[in-house]
Amino acid sequence: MFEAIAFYTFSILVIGMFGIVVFSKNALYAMSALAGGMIFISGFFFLLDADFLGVVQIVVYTGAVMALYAFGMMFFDSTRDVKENIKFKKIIYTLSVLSAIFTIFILMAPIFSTKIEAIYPTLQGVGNVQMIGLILFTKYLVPFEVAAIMLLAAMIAGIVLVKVKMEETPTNIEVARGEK
Amino acid sequence: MEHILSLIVFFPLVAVFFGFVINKDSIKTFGIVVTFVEFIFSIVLWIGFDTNNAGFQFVEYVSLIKQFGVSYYLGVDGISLFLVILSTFMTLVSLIGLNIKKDIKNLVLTILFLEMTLVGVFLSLDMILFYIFWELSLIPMLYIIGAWGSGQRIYAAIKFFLYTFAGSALMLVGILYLGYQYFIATGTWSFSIPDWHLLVLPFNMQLWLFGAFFIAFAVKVPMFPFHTWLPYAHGQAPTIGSVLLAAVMLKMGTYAFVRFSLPLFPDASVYFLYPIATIAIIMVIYAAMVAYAQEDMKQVIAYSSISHMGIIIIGTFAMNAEGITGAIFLMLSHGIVSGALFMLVGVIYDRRHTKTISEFGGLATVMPRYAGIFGVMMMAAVGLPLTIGFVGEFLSLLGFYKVNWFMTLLAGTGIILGAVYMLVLFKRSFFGEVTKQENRELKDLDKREFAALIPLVALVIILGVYPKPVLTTIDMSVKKMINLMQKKAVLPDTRKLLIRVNSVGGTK
Amino acid sequence: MITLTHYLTLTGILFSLGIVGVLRRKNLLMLFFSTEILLNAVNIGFAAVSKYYGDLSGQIFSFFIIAIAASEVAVGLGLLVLWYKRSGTIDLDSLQMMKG
Amino acid sequence: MISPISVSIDSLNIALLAPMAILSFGALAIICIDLFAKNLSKSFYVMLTLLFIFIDFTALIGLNGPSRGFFDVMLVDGISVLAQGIILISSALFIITALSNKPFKEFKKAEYYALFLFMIVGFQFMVATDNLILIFLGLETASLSLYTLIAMHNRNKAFEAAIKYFTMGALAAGFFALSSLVFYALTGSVELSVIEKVLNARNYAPGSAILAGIVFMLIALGFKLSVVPTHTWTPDVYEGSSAPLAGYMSVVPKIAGLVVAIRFLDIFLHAQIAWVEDVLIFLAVITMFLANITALVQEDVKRMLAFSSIAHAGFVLTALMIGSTQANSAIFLYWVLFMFTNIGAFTMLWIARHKKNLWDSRYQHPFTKFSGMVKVSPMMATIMAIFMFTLAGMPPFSVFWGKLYLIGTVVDSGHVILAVIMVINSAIAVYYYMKLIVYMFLKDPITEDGNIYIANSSTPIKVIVGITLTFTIVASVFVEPILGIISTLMKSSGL
Amino acid sequence: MEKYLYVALFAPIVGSLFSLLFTAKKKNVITALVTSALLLLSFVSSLTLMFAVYDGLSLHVKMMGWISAGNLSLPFGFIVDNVSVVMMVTVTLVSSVVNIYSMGYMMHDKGYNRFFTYISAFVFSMLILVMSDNFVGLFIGWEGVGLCSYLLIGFWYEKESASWAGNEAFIMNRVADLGMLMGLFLIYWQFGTFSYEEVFAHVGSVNVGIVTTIGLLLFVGAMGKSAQFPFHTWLADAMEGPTPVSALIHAATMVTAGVYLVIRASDLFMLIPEVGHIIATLGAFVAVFAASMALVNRDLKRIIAYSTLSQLGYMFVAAGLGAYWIALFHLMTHAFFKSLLFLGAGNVMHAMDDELDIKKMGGLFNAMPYTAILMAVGSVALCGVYPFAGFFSKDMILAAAFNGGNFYIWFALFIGAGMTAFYSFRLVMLVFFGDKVYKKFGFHPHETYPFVLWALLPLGILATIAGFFEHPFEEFVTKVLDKYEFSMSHSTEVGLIFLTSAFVILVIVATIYKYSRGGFSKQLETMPLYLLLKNQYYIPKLYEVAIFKPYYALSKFAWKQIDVRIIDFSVDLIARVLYKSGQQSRKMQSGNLSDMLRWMIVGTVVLLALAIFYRPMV
Repeated sequence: MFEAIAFYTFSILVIGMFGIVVFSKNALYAMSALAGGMIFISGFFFLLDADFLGVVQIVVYTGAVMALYAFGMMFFDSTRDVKENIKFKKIIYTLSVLSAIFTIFILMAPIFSTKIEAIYPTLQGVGNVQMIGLILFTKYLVPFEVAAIMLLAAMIAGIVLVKVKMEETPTNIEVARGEK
Repeated sequence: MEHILSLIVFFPLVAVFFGFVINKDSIKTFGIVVTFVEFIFSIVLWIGFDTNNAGFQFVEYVSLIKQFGVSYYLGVDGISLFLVILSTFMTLVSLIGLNIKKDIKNLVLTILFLEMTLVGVFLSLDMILFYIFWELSLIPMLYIIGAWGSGQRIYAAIKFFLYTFAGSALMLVGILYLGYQYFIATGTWSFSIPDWHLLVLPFNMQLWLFGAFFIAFAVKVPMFPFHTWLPYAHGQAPTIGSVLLAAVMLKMGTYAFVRFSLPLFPDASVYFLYPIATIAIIMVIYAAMVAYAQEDMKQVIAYSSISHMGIIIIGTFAMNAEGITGAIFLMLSHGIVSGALFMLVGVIYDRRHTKTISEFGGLATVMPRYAGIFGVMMMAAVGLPLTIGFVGEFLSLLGFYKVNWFMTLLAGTGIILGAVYMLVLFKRSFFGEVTKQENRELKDLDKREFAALIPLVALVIILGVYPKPVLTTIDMSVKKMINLMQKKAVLPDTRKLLIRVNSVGGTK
Repeated sequence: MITLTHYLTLTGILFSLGIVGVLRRKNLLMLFFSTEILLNAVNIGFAAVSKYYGDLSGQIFSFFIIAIAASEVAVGLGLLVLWYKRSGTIDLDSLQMMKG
Repeated sequence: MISPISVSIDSLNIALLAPMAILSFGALAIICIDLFAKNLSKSFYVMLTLLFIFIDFTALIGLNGPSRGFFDVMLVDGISVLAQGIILISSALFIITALSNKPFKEFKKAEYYALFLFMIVGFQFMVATDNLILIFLGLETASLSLYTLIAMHNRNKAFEAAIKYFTMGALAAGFFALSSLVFYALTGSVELSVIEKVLNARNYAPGSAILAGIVFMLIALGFKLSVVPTHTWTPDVYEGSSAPLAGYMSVVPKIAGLVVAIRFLDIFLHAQIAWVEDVLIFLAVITMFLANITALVQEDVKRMLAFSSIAHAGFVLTALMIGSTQANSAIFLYWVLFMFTNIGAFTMLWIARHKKNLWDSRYQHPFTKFSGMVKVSPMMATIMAIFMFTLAGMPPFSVFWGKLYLIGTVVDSGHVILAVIMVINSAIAVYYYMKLIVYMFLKDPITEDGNIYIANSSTPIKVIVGITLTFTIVASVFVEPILGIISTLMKSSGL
Repeated sequence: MEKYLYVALFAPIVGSLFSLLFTAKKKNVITALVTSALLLLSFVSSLTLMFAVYDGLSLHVKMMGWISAGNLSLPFGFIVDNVSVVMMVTVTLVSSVVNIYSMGYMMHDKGYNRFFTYISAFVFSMLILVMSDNFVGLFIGWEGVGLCSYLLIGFWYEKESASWAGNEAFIMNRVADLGMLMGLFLIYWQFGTFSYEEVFAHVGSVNVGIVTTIGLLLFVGAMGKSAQFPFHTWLADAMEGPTPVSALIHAATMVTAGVYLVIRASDLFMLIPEVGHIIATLGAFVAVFAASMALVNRDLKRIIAYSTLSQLGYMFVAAGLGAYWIALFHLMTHAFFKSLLFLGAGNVMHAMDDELDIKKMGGLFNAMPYTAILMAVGSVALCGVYPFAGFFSKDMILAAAFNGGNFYIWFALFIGAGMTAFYSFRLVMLVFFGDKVYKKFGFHPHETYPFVLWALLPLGILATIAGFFEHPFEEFVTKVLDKYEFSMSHSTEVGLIFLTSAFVILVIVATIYKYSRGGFSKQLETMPLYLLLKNQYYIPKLYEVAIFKPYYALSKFAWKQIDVRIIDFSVDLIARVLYKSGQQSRKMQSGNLSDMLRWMIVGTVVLLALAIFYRPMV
């Protein structure tokens, strides 16, 4: 019962938050809603006995990612309402509806099997974090290291990109716009 | 003598590499020397050719991709021997007659490259190798037409290239499919033609494969209604391009019919005999009519080529030794004659920079020698006996008569209509008073032009009077091929037809 | 009783929301937000399936997806900053130099 | 409670990891060197990178046959080795082009080389596993590095390209994740081998879900392979990035994507799900057609080549659909041959790179730029023409053999109509390749100055062109051994 | 004797090649001398051969192989027998005379050397035609003479009408040649050979239908060469050529090739009397038809040309009725007197500065008496007045027609004979007698060179006396050809001869009387019949309107409409459609990131829809 209440509550909250992210005209609202949504998602993780994930979700997403976004936001000065010139609305609506229907239709179907044995079963009495650690450093050692490389690369990339000096004046862009 | 075929194929290519370092001023002489040596090689080939052996001779075989059955496989028989000689000879002659100063080095090297591909097409016994040369020959011709042509040259060059390339696209599928059939039948891949000759294909498959090959060949020949690239290509190409195009490249299509379509798909060939003959008749008559209506000298000859190719097709699909031998001989004769005619038009074009017939008139008065040679070639083109043109045309029609007399009659109208457009062309440009001031000052043929044309005239007469050594050599291989067709035919009707058209007597 | 289907349905809804965002957003930053939603939606699914099967692979996958999302943000924001410095806007209609 | 786990070093099969480890070490080394010694010459970095790639290659050569390691996460089989080989060779060819005549800022930065090496590592991981997680990680590592490499070209167009590529990549990543989720939900595993087993056991039901999973994966991989309709980034990104990088992108990410696609689709092709075949044929055909007809109207050579590489991908897709050993061999043969030619062609554009756009405000290499090139720079024109003819599948140059084998495979599998469509497409394609040749050979020169066409050339780049050209021309000789190697490796990996 | 054969055959071509060297050079008498000498040599050799043949020789040589393919093995073979040798002698004799004559006639022509080249080449071709031992060899000569005829008709190529006439002659002959070629094909596939000997040996054992077809097809060829209706128009137009050419080619030799063919293939035609009947009927028709056109024509040469046509009709009657030796005999005598007439006409033209209108002449007898005499002799011979050559041969034909019971043919020929008499003497009267109209037009006629006249003398003599060789000739040629048996009584024959002769002489006298009184009134010229005849029954016009112009229009249509508008257009259309669709598909690349993402999602949605709704049969 508790699970159901929690699920529905979180669901509504998350959908609402993400709805704001998608439909809001204000970037700040959108970002705040996104951050909120992330936090509520961690609620699901806790519900699903994935404590470690829940923590990571809050720390990484809400802590790091959203902070990054916030910094970016400051840089872009996006407190104003965003004017979006949306064309072909009908197409967008059709596509949105269709993709939603198909995706949900497929995921709603009972696709899971009951006969499957877990390959890396959760052991009774062992904490989630412990289990994760165990698997992460045996089975998923290589992916873990690759993730490290990826993060390193992303870091270097971020630094390099921001460091880039301007070579061309923005006139080309003006020209390109003028052509329209 | 063991590797003479490789030598013949690749000697011009090697020469191209040497040619890169040669100075512009000497490149034409270089080209002539190379093509002359090449011509000598081909003559040596003829001398060494065993005229009692109907099979492939001087065979060279190197496996290229074993797994996939692709090999480097060359050989020559009576059918291809003279087409090789024709290629080397016409290249030589056209180079002698060359009168272009612009980018001469590129041109000469391109022509040498072209020569390699032409010879390669006729000597390849591996289908993939054949396809390689077949496609490769388009590149130099594209360059020649596009770079040295006139007016609409780029349009003409692109049209030529795309049309022929697209045409042969389906053939590639056909080749691969046949290779696969061979694989199914024997467990090994092979694209070699002698191997394929052993392959007996079911009738339905023959039909499809015949169709796939047909389009490629038909575009090349060119057969109605795939012919429209030809007038453009000829109209815009420089003289040397037209000469090689008409003299050798068109023959690739008809050669391929003889070499592949007939022996590989005997039943389909017989099945499609009448439709193809109908197309050929349309070619003969229709092209002759269109030629008659032309206002440009070169276009007349271009369309006349189509008309003559129609006769070649008729002869090929006569399915008897007379017709096929005649068709092959007609390929040679048309090569020489149309080549010569294009050179002749080139001569006047060099002087007047126009090919419009109405610009001329009375040329016989100012350029009698030119008119004489033109006249000889014209007569050869209309198939006057004792010129080279008669033998092939006569044999082709003779052969087809056994298949169907009425169609032969229709195709035979080619000799009338051919006379119509040729004589009218001759009359309009050579006869009458000299009306244009520019034409009064024209110079008759110079030494260079003579040197190029006289051998052609000589050949036209010599082979017209004594074609026998050539004919017997061709005939031998053709008979072998017809035997093969009879053996391979899966339908009794096919065999019956082959026996009927190859025997004398009992005509209705 | 909340079953796996509930969670997967939620995943579908959230994923679709993300798609809708991708479809209609013209502001690059907010477009990036939408892609985050996509990944988060999948994360819920993984965690749910993981629970259902009692298998940890799903959680591990989620874990790595979070890492990937973080790296993407780093690179994406870098690019965005760069573009903003150039053009003074992060509207994606400004990215129209190349077309055709 | 957890019992202690003991793992023997042998069972890890460290050799499998060695190639990636070497490059990762190399990347770190480059960064460290940069910390201590500033202003090192770019030739130093290039050579260092080349050195690491070489070592990597030697480490790779020892590997063959399918072997797993690191708790079965790593899977190095024949196609993996082949793909890694192709990736490394292209990388080596690419990095040398950095030694251009004109200075470019990105090549002065150590980060460029580090990111480049990271990218290779990412691709190598991507092909050396059948675990979706590792595939995803490899993919992202490589992609993120690649986005940066593009952006580092430091032109407005480069940024635009990087952002477009990145955004679409992010969406594709979402689809990849969703597809993984679907299969995880279906089978409880993220390893392709297990997925296959479980699906087999479940008799491939429920159909819709499996197909949906395939769809999401197709979109995600299709993005990498530039399959219609996820191909839209390709021309813009190629146009925005530097020429050699564009050439690199048309080869390496695609081969990595192809390997994943081969592994993934193999499951369903084995099960003979007709839907997969049909959809792949459908995608291949529209990819070929759309790319080809759009390429017809391009005004810029680089953009034309972009569409051409989409079309080539469509070509290869047909073999993907067949999924036999022969077909997979055909893919690799085609790709090896295509690699040399395409890199050669893009390098030629790189050589012709100059500071300002001279003939078009937008394009660096409009067709008009090459007008009459044969008159002012005959050698260059001829080489370029050979590359164009090769891409067009003109015999006897390299790609022709690939095309031949590929179409042969398609014919063997009984898809004759598809083969016909393929050849029709290659006939259409001839037009746009020929357009460049027409400009180069048949039009009058636009400039007297032949140097404009070799403004950026240097000896190393010439060597690259020489290597690719040689390979392209005398491919007839190489095809047999290459095909031998490919077939051996392919058979050993049982695909 | 073989060497005589080769000498006779190749001497002319040697002469031709020799003078070919000079064609582009200035006039050089040596060409004329050499060719004349060689033609004479050929004549002498032919004569020698004739005597040898008379002594029983029959020469059959195979010089060398020519074509061999499949079952066909075709050599260059030559045969000298009683028939061919007659032709050889006739041809070489007339050609020698013409050649010598031309030395004077062409004296001032700038194409002097060229002329002799052509003439000798013609003789060579003609000899091949008559000497060949197979049908294809005959066809070689057949085409060869056609070519030379073309070249010689169009000899004065500056003249539009000349080159047009040349083309007409060549093309019309080609039409007929096609028929002949078809006949040859049929022969080959029936007999497996082209050799006369073998074909005739087996012809009896072959289905009559096939033989009939062969006969008809061969006759189509003969019709073209001998300008029988409806191919007759070229011959009149061929008069554009120099007059010696008309004499040699278009009177004495080439046009009779058709008759020769029928005679040569008599073994074949004998089996198919129905075809023979058709030939005879057509011949009779042409005899009258052509003569009627000659009645009103004012062109000196055309009159003689129509007369030639008419006489060819006579020959075909004989040949068609199986009286082969008579046909051959008339062929020979006709050669003599007709070439004589033409050459005489040439003299007149020369004197009159190439004026051809006989109404502008008159009273030329004083100026050129020898020519007038020679032409009168020729005319009398043509009319068939005893004892001139024409009498014997022509009356024999009439007799043969009567004998076969074909009275309508006989009657036609009888009328034709009357017409012949009329137009011949109309011509003689208008040209040589009466008022000297030419003075009005400022001509100064004069007699030609003596050597020219001397050269004509042999012809004049032969035209006079050749008839007396009737019996030796019959005996000579019937060794090869079938004898023709007259079944009617001798008295009927004599009666017929008297009837015809009387009629002819009556007409002649009447003509002379009428024209010495100033001829017919002008009003006659407005009569419809006159106009019909004057316009040659409107047949040339008909050809122009019904064949030439439509053909040209159709050709233009084929080119401009079908080739360019339809075929080429549809080819280009494919390219254009592709290019246009490229421009459309290009719009997909809008460059806008949103659109790119949307395309991606469109793809997803479409594929998902397929995943859900599309279930292929496995």
